[in-house]
Amino acid sequence: MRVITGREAVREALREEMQRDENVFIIGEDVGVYGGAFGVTGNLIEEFGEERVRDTPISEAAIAGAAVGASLLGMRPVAEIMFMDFVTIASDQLMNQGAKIHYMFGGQQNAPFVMRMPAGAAEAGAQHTQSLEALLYHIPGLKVVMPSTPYDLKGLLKTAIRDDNPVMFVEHKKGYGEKGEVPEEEYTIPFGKADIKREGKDVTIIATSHMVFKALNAAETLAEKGVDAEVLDPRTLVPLDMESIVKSVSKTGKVVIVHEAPRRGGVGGDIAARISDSEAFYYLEKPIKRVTGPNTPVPFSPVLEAEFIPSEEKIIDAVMKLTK
Amino acid sequence: MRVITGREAVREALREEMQRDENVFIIGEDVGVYGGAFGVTGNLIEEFGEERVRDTPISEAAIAGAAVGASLLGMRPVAEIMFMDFVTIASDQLMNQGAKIHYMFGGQQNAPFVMRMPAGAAEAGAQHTQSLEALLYHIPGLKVVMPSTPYDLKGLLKTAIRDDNPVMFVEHKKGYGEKGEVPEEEYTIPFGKADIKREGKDVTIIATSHMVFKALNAAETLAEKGVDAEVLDPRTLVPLDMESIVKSVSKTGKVVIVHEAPRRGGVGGDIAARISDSEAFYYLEKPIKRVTGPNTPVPFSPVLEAEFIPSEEKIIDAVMKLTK
Amino acid sequence: MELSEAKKLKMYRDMWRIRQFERKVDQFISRGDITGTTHLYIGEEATAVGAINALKDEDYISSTHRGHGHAIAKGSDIKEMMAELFGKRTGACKGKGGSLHIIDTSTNNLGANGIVGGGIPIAVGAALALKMQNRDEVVLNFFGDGAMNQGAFHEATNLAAAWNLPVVFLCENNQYGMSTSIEKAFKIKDLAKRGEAYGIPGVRVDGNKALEVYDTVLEAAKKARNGGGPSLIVSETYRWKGHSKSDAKVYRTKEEEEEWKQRDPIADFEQILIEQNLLDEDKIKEIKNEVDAEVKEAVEFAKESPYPDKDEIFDDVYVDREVEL
Amino acid sequence: MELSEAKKLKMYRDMWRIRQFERKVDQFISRGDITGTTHLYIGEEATAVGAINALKDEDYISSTHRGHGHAIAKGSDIKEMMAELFGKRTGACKGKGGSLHIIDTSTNNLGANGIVGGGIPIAVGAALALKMQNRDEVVLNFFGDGAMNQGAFHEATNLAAAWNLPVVFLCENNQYGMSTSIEKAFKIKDLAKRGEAYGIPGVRVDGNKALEVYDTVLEAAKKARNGGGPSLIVSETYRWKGHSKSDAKVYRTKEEEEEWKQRDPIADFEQILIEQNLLDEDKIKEIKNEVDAEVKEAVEFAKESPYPDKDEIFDDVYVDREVEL
Ligand SMILES: Cc1ncc(C[n+]2csc(CCOP(=O)(O)OP(=O)(O)O)c2C)c(N)n1
Ligand SMILES: Cc1ncc(C[n+]2csc(CCOP(=O)(O)OP(=O)(O)O)c2C)c(N)n1
Ligand SMILES: [Mg+2]
Ligand SMILES: [Mg+2]
Repeated sequence: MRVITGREAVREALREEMQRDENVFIIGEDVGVYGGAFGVTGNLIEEFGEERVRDTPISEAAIAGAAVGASLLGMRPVAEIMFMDFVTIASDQLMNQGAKIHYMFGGQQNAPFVMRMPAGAAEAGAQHTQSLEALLYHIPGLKVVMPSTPYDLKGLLKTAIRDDNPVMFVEHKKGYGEKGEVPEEEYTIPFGKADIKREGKDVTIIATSHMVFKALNAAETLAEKGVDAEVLDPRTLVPLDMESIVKSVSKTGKVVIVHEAPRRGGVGGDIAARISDSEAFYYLEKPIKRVTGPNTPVPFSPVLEAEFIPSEEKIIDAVMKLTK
Repeated sequence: MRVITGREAVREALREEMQRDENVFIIGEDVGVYGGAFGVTGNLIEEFGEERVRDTPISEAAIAGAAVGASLLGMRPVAEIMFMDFVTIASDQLMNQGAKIHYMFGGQQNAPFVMRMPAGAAEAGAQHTQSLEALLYHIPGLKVVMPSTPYDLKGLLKTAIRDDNPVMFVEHKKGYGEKGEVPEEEYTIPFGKADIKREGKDVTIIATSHMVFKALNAAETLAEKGVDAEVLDPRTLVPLDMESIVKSVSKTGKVVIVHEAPRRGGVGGDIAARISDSEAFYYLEKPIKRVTGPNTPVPFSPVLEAEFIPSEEKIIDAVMKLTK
Repeated sequence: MELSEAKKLKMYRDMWRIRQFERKVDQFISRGDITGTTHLYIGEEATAVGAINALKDEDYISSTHRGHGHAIAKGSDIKEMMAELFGKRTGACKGKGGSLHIIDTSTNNLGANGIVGGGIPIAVGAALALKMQNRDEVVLNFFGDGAMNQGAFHEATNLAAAWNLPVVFLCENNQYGMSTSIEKAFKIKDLAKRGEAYGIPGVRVDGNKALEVYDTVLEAAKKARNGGGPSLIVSETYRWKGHSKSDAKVYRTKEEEEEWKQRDPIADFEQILIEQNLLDEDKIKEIKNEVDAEVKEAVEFAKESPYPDKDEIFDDVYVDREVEL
Repeated sequence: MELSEAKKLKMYRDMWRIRQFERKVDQFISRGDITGTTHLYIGEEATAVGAINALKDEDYISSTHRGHGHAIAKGSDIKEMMAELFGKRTGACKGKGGSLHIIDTSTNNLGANGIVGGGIPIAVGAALALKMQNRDEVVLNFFGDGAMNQGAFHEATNLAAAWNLPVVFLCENNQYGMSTSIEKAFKIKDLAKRGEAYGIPGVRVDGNKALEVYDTVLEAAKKARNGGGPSLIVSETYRWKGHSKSDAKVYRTKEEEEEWKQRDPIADFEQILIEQNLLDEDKIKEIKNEVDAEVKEAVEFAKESPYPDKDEIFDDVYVDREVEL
């Protein structure tokens, strides 16, 4: 099968959905001739014009609000926040408006928009590197998608754009350069279906976003050490595929959860708590371990940033401690 | 001992700290002659004047930013966000600025300010009722305090004002009317020390903020049913007193965590995960249960709001299921 | 455009409907029959009614925490509104919204909003949709003087100006944001000056004169409809009541209140209609009686309606219910 | 206030220090020796140097993502700055901050900032502290044209105006926010007009003329110092380089770039100093050599300095380390 990058996968999803539905449009900072801060929107402006690939002033609250408002009238905005860290500025529109409109108006109104947000540590210090999915995960009314591979990025973004709810779409900057197989034919990926990226029987590694690649590498090394790890990628956090998680954990009896965001209050804690409070509780042989970013801001210095990001070694270590 | 309300307790803490340190001042909407939306600042403006009890325009980002900025020059601002829901508007200043200044400037600079935020469901619908502590709990660099009783409100607020870090101080609107014993003499309460509000041996109920009162009532009913519940109030979420929690859980072997915020991504999940990954794991007889708000926005209708807020019955139910 | 007689009478009636609805709500609030927080529109009726009647029915509005008046003027059923305030299942939002979120979307009301200024970016987004869809409608966006100091106002107004969107920004300057007077919250006196900062017209209008508001909004809406872009209108008015029920109004004087009450927007419009021979004492009495009967009916409907079932708490979180709860 | 000869020469030297520092950084960035994102100040030197030299040493500044120039002009040690960019422990922020957070607080720099507009409310808070402490200092707050459309700008500027705080708002209008020209981001052409919206003076100044910037900031700072409240200054300038390293600059023309380069702020100031007989060719050469040597030394210092220990990641999260990590 054809191999493309994560960046191309996102762009293809945008292009195909814009071709399919004239209500789909892109709104964000420098998404036009600049092609997006990470080159994601690329040359889409040439195909779709300025009206549908809309460069905005540096106004994240207005970007989010415009997406909410346009969605109320039947448009399908795909908004971009240049770095996920800036979601703080848009968060009133996302958390208090977009997320709640359907509910507080008693179902009279939908707000079908997508907010794309590049996340993750990639050399830029405390305010340009965060993975803030836990904030969105906590707000009822939002769906939260966090894909890893090019295949998932494309299929899930297409689903997100067709979804009738506000969808928070968290991309990892390092995922833009990752390559993977993506079919030429059109496909979508349903929300709420985890993907077992590697089957195994000794331990379940639940990894999100770019950590999936680390987990897969770790699993190879673990295999050499005689440990057969299953790598489960939830792909969507809201809804979360607890069924697949419980099934995997019931098989392996051991769990390591890996995410890049700081541990305290990260989604890993919630997932761990949900596992412990499921049928899987009685299969759990060992405490659920979390391999995450530390409870610190992301430091700039390359050596410190490398220490921040969960490494394959740390994953291997956590697994070995559980399985020894 | 003298009995006062939560409202009075907060006001006393403010008054005493303003008397003690001339750098302490109040900044927020309608904190002056109006006395605060919930009457908390009351008549403080009469004693301290407009300069130290500062009414602002309706500009939450500026309120938070002004607190951050003033703190850099040695002031001790106590800022108020009228409803915690509006923290979304201030969150860039809190999460990306205040929380990270000490770290990203390599320890050169402190930002010692307090942000007071009334939280909790009290009849006002989806945008005026949230308990958003989980968002703050996830951001390294912030301390998060969530008191229940008048005694704790006063003692912890005094500590917060003297703390050299940004402190997020989450009050519950319903806690303003609760009465409790508060000594005349000055006292402070250290951060990171949970309070066992009721000793018991059969189950540990960990409850935050106004849920502490519900848990205590539930414990009384449970006692009648022969179940001896320990009620543990963490009081501060960052830092969290895991030592006391582990000790209690190791004794009882069963845990119910109660908070008002929606379950998904609430602090309860993280606390549960931390318990499960502590020495207490091997004492845990049953899965850790969470009694929380549902994963919905807070509905307006009184009957639905009552359904949203964790009730004594639900707590009792959860405990009975664990202990039977 | 000359207003028809029928429309003038409808406007007069709507002003009364707002006032009497609000008075009733006020009673229920103080008795505790209606729970929660409510912000009454009494004293500001000319702004909502003048402005909204300058629109076509298909035009959109976006409203605020003080939104009952806008909703009524835009055509919401007051039975459903009252039921909403009582938290009943028959309410406009099935009881889920309450006063702060009271809307009937079928009237093209984009939403009341509990967040001061929160509706402004949404209104702009709706105007963007109208433009992209090559539609003829405009959005009339209400917000308060207090909201003008929210970042959301700034970002959204600039965006609408830069993109020439069909939206009319209508600031209801009732002189206070809660207890904070415009003198305290602004250094400028004329809030309409802010239009210039975005390159759009900014005009002040006497918000207690329904016809002045009407004319001004009519012109701004026309401009917006014809591709002329947004305008800012500042409608000077006053809320007679406290900000919400717990307000002791210590921040303003009785004299000031009295002065403004002398400038009652309903009395003012009534006088004009009397002079135009559209109203006389009998007709006034008739209208008032009809309005009172309508409000009474709304109250009965609200009281008799059932509360939602507990389980309805789980409805409408997502369009597709299957998401885990 | 007439500038002393010594100060003029210091300003000239500082402009060179900024330019040569940035050129070196540019090299290291393209080679990958410096990681991450950096925003160079080349072409805008007259603004930082003109503005900061109009301050007293004890005055504060608050800076932006494009902050190297501000930091150098305010007196940061360029050794520590270069080490910071290399992520070394000897850096101004122990390597924790990098380009986006480069400051030396001992120079009363309140912070560079990775959030566009994020520093504005902080600057206003600092000005509030100065006022409450009855101090004599002022805050000079730098931000870009792009930042002017952030809600934070609006809320903070209004607050400073309403409270008459000692802050000077200095917008560095380099014509673009990343790829977005001011023509696209604003409907207005003269950004200084925004001052009026808050009731404060708004003036434009040629940002490539150090002495014009100096004079304008001097006056605004004096006003602020004397209780006259804030001003808005828009300094018109241009960044010669791309926004950051990955910028192909497709959004502007070569001609436009050339035009602005003709208006080189250093050449302009140099010419003035030559005319004033403060500089001649020899002196210029001497200064350039000294600056190059200083930059070279900074690079050596940075390269030779050690990286932080891994464990230092846990330092400085809280002032009191005992909090659980
Ligand atoms: C963002 C935000 N801040 C504060 C509040 C609390 N609050 C509700 S209404 C109000 C006053 C609003 O003033 P204005 O915009 O002038 O409208 P008015 O009430 O005068 O109609 C305040 C402070 C809020 N709801 N939202
Ligand atoms: C809130 C926010 N939005 C977007 C960005 C990404 N970004 C960094 S610099 C920049 C352009 C800023 O333009 P301007 O304020 O004019 O400053 P300049 O770079 O031109 O000096 C953008 C969009 C950011 N850092 N913060
Ligand atoms: Mg008002
Ligand atoms: Mg710029």
